[in-house]
Amino acid sequence: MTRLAPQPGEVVDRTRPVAFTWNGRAMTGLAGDTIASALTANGVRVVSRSMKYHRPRGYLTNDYWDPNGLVQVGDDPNVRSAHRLLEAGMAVEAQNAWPSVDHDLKAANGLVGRFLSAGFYYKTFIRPQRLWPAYERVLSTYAPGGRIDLDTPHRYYDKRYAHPDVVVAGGGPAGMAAALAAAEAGAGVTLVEHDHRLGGHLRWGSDADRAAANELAAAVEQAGVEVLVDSTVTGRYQDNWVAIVQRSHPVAVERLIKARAKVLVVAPGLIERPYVFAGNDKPGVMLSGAVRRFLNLHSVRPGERAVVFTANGDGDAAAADLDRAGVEVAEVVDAGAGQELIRALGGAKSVDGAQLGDGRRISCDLLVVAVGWTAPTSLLNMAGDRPRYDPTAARFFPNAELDTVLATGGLVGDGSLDELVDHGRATGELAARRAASVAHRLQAHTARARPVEGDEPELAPDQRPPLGRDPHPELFRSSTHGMVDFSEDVTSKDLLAAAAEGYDSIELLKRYTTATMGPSQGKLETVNTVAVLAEARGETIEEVGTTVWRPPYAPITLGALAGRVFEPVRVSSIQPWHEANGVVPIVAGAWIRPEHYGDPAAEVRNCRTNVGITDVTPLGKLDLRGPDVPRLLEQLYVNRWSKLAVGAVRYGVMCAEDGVILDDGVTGRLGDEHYLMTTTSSGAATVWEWVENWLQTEHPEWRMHVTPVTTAFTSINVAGPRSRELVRRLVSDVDLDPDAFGYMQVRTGRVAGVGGSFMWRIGFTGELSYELHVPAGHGLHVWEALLAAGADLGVAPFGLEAQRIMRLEKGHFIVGQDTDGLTKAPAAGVAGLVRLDKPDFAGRPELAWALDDPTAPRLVAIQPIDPAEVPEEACQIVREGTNEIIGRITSSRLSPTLGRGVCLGQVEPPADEPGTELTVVMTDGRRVTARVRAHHAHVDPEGVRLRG
Amino acid sequence: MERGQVPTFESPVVKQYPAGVGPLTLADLSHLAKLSVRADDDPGFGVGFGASRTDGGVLVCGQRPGEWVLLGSPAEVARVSDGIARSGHVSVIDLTHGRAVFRLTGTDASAVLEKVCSLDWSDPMTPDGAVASASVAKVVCDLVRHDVDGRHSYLISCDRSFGQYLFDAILDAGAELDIVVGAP
Amino acid sequence: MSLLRSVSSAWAAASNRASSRPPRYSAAGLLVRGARNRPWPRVWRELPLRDRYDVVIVGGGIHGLAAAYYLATNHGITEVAVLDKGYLGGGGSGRNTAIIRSNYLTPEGVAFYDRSLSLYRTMAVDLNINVMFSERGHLTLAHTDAAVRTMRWRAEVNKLQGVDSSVIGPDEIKARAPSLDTSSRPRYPILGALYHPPGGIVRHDAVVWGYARGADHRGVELHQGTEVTDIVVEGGDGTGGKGPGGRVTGVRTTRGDISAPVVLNCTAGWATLVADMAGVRLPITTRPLQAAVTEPVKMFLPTVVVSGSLHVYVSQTDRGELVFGASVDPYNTYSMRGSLEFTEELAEHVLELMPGLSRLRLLRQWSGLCDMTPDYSPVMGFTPVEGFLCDVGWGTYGFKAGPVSGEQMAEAVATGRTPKLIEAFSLSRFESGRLVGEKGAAAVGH
Amino acid sequence: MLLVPCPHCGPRNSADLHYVGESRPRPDPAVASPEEWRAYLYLQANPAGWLRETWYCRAGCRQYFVLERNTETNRFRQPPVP
Repeated sequence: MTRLAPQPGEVVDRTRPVAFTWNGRAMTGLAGDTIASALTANGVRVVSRSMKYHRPRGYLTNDYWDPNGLVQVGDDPNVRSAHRLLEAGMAVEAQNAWPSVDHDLKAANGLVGRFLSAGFYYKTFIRPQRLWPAYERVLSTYAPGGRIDLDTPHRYYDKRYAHPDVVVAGGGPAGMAAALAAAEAGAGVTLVEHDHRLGGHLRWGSDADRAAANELAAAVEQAGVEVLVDSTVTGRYQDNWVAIVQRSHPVAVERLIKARAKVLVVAPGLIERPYVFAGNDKPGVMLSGAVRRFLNLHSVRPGERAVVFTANGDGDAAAADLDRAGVEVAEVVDAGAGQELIRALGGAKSVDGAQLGDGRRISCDLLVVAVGWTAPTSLLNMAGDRPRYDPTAARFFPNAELDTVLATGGLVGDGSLDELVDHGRATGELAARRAASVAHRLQAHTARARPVEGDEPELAPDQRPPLGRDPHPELFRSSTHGMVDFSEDVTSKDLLAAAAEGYDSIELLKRYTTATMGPSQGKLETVNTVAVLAEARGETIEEVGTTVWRPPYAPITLGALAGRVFEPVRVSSIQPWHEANGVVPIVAGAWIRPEHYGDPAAEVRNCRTNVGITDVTPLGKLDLRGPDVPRLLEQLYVNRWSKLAVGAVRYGVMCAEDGVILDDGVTGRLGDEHYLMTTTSSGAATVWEWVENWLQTEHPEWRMHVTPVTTAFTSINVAGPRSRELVRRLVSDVDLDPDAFGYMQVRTGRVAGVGGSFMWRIGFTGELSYELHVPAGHGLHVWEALLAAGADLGVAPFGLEAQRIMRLEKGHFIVGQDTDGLTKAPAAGVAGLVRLDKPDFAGRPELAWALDDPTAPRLVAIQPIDPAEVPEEACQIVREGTNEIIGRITSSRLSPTLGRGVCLGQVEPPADEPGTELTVVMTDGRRVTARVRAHHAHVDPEGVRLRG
Repeated sequence: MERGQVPTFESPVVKQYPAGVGPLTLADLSHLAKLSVRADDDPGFGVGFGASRTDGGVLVCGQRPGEWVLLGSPAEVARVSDGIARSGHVSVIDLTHGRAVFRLTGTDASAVLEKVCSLDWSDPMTPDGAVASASVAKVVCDLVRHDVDGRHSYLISCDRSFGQYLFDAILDAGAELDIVVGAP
Repeated sequence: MSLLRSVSSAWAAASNRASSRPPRYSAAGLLVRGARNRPWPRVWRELPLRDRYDVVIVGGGIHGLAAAYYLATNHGITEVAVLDKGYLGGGGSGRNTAIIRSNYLTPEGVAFYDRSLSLYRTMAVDLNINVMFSERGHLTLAHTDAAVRTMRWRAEVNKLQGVDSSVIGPDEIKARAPSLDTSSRPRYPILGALYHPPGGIVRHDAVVWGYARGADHRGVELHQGTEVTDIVVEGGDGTGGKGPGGRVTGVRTTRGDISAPVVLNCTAGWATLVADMAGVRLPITTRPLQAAVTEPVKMFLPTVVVSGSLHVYVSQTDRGELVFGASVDPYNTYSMRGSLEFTEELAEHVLELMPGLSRLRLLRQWSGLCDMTPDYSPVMGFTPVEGFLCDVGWGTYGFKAGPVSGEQMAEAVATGRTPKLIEAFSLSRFESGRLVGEKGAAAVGH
Repeated sequence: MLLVPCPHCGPRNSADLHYVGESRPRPDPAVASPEEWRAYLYLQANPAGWLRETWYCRAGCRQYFVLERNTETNRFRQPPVP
């Protein structure tokens, strides 16, 4: 057992043991432990295997970014074990190791490591080509990482929006001070801390550090700051759209907060940087922060005898902490004084000594390294900043802050605790003042907001005294080569070789070697990679520059990004009846519609012989009012509209400005200045916006209004030879006599007692039919009344499929199915509608030219010679005896009315001539002959039925 | 149903919910009369885009530039509608059957909304009476803050066909805050 | 014809150039060099910029490098400079999701991409670099009847042109990608899919480096960090002698002026800006396309999966990462900063398709610029300015077309004629109104 | 999420709006030559810099309006917030 005696700052609760398993072995930790501290307390040293060489790895940084600490916990892969808190019953397993993390067969790769330099795979497995798939299968078994359990349910992940004045990313001393000062200045503040507690590096520091942290944290809570721990600002996007992922939440598994921050304060502190030297990835080599967290937070002994290589106060402090905890410190190697660390000695699984620059070999099982920091400038990069390297301080610094993105803390400089807190406070005050300016501007410009007093305050100037920069030796690589990217198994030697081959810009080097591409995304590796490249090019780090840090700042689960999945669905008022009566539904856009009720062919036959009713509520409906409606209709439809009488309905085709058919439908004139336009179901929203666009941008002078009323009405089509009889039974105030209410007419009246209903006689199905539009709050009532009143007439519901069959029998095309993205009006067989005598309408020039175009494919009705053949939709039509495509079947069904296959199709001239025999290639490759018909209609081309 | 008899109004919210009492409620008010009035200039409502006003039992909302939405009982809405000045081009469209309307009431009402809508619900940005339109759980809605007895309350209306979906989506969002379905 | 004149001068120059044969990549090479600690030579040379070339290619991505490679290889034209304002392959070539396929909708599209696929198939040997072509099959899911119809349309056109595509049902889909939820759910049921066995993924960077290395070895000069600031045109109708009727005499760059009778615009994202320099207007708007990658997990997704309705495409690399893409961003911009909403929608849609992935973590997102044309087809070939050619407008499908585009553009430059394979993609179609019908299938075309 | 300064509602998330595209005058269709008409249909300026463009406030005020945005920075000409 390597648990120390109680330490003054420990966060573990010794009264609460927590049982868990490691690779199936039962172990016990303490409440407050991370998985890492619990494993270490149980004597585990090797926690993972590296990606390429399967080298044994132990904890290096002992924090979220530890490249060696990824484990599988239950169904959760790639869990950061030095960050995730231990929970009772956790099943923790090592990843990337077979058969076990202690004995991994793929470690054999390490033996041939000198041949597997970075990018080696580009240079081999080239010949023979046919073997590559086999190689690939083997290589892919080397994919690192955990495993996905495909049965993982999508649990309650959640999201919310927020509009805070100030978001502070980072709960260390500067971040806490900033949050506190901003809140005291009256700002609404959200403070986000990646770790489980506020405090940052103070938490594993001295007694005074901890006291200061506790005091600040208490003050922050007191000031009303919203504190989110175990949470991360994962990105800063356009206009301060800030993503915060909350990993600990009382209700949700995780919650993504999308905050429009008026000001973002970036205070992530610094990330300790590894040192490149031979053996630097052996278990037992740790950074100073790792050691101090083990000792001071979790009271865990990371080793028995330590060598400490230190270039700064943190290294010195680690040595002191080790000594105090009773770990023998064999040697403190002072890098600042020019002493060197050459290599870590020992076998693959543990360190057993350190070789120093003076040649001495000192035995140890813990080699502590403290050579400086990486500034995680990600959030500033996302705001457009490009960091600059300062050789004196041996790290990158932000270059220029935005007005509403401020930085504080270690990211921008060094200082005593007081200095950091002062800078944080000054930043918080500035943030609050700038947020007030932004809030004023927002409120003043927002229509619904409370009127705001006075002029917008000037953006407060930045008068913060800058933090100093402590000199620090530039220590990146020793005289030996070692690991630069631990996650990707990329060494400094690999980088030098790649640079020598010509991959000598930072981006090319990164791409070729995959350095910085692994799970820690460069947080540990970038600066060392840049340093090695600078060495290769004989340039300075500043000249080489750095790579762009891309979001997210920390990996984020797909669950959190998805949150609750909102998928709106639309239903008509009749939906409860459909569901209670055996409907087979179909999803059409957001609509759930009746596809059929068991037998679409029977539904068709019933419509053709008796009467059927179908729910067509999704049909788009636009209420048009005003004296200038006819001008709009002339503008949008290709055909003539000026002489539409009150009570009349007309079919129209709309084209886009390129002449391609956009939509079609009928529009009826309900009153002098009142029209109802119908659109296709899928085109309803597009047409509405199209109308608004014309009215607002091209013709604001037209006096008319458009209002979408699609679901203000429940729409029911009553179709079949007995439809008039059925409608007559429910309508008393409209004369249904065909002479009084003829084909393509509209009437207003009461249906089954429901006033304000429209009925129009149109015939998409080719039958005598009445389309009833009744106020939606009574739609179900009317539907049930129709069924009750027509029982003796054989009334039965029909669905979308029966409707599609009947319209195909009648030869009516469907926009988007029988037409496509290139079909102009003449090609769809409606050339006769296009009225070029109108000086202007949408698409007019293209249509004028298209009318003269003899080459465009035409839509024609087609019937296979063999009536039993029913080509599938999209079967191709080819020139006989060749594979040359001259058309395709766009719609096809077995007609229940005719007992044969009927089709619509697009065919290139001259094959569109009636009587032409076409070769249709069936999906099974057979070729069948079909004939072009003279009319689009297969059934009742004269229109006797629908005009009856 | 006898011919000529006016049937009862069917709400788009057809599911049955146990009626509850609590500090946070969602109620279905889809039966309210809704009238959209379109005009270039204010036809005498005395309220502009983004604001609302109560006229007797009718809530008059400046819903969009040139559009006012009236909410209330049919009789009251008719009374206000009859008084509209008809000079210039004015359109009056009855949307009673076209829109679902819900009322979300309670101290936590804003907390529910901020889970499903990106607008800023703070007092300065959305004071009592404020009118806006926005996406709620991915459905475009008209929203009015219309406090009741000093408690936050919002009227949310959407296209009727989305009514059931949206009602359930708001209940889902409010579940962690113990939302209950209130009486209309 | 000036182009042909330049060919003959190039022949002469090529024959004068002493070409040193580079060391070949092979396992044996790795062993020998590993054992002897002998480094590999530079993959391409670093050379001073000269003031004259026969052909200047603007854009050092796959298209530009492939054009240079085929100019040298197929036509012996080696007095060629490829200029890139950044580093080779740093634009769309390095930002795409590396999917290749040929299951297009139109006969001209199918023929074109099929040629590209065949070049990809032999690329490792041809270029002597392992581009890791993983021919793992490509599934385009259909969630609606209309989508099934479009899939069948593509399959039928493909079959007639000898391209392996078919429509398969949910059971076979499940067998090919067990992580997909093929149950009959209410919202986005998987009704069928277009299955295209030859589709797959390639290591995109290796393709760039392979063409660069191949072109360099044949005498082409590659100049990184060299930004073209102007194209010099004489005799044109527009201001400064640019525009239709003019002819190209060279380019100005941040590293000096170059005279050249032929300038080839192979840029993506900046195609209109480069064409503007010559006074040529293009039917293009620039939109970012975003992509993202997850942390690695053990292999579970053996094919490429695309859903047009859900705007998502996904594949798992040999490294175990899931690579995702979506459709282009909703507004024009040259900014390449990613958005949060892209990742949110992506996650929603991926979990809709594969509900078991909620614990998978997104590691990195990025974006690249796409030049969108009105008909989702490229603009290739000659322009109204003599000597100025374009290979642009590649939308979201430029990577898969790289090899064939280079090959065809090289032929156009060398012969002065538009090759048949790219006739349908000429700029003049936007004047005659004869657009290509690819739009129907390309809502998400990966 | 881009914040679009709707002149009616105030600043709104771009997800609430529909991007229409570059604002261009429509030629007179009665007299436009094929070249002019197709230039209107297909050729856009696509500048890297300031662009005049049309947006539709789909989820909000349902108004079409023209704004100027820099396509390299995505900043609008009127001071965006924040």
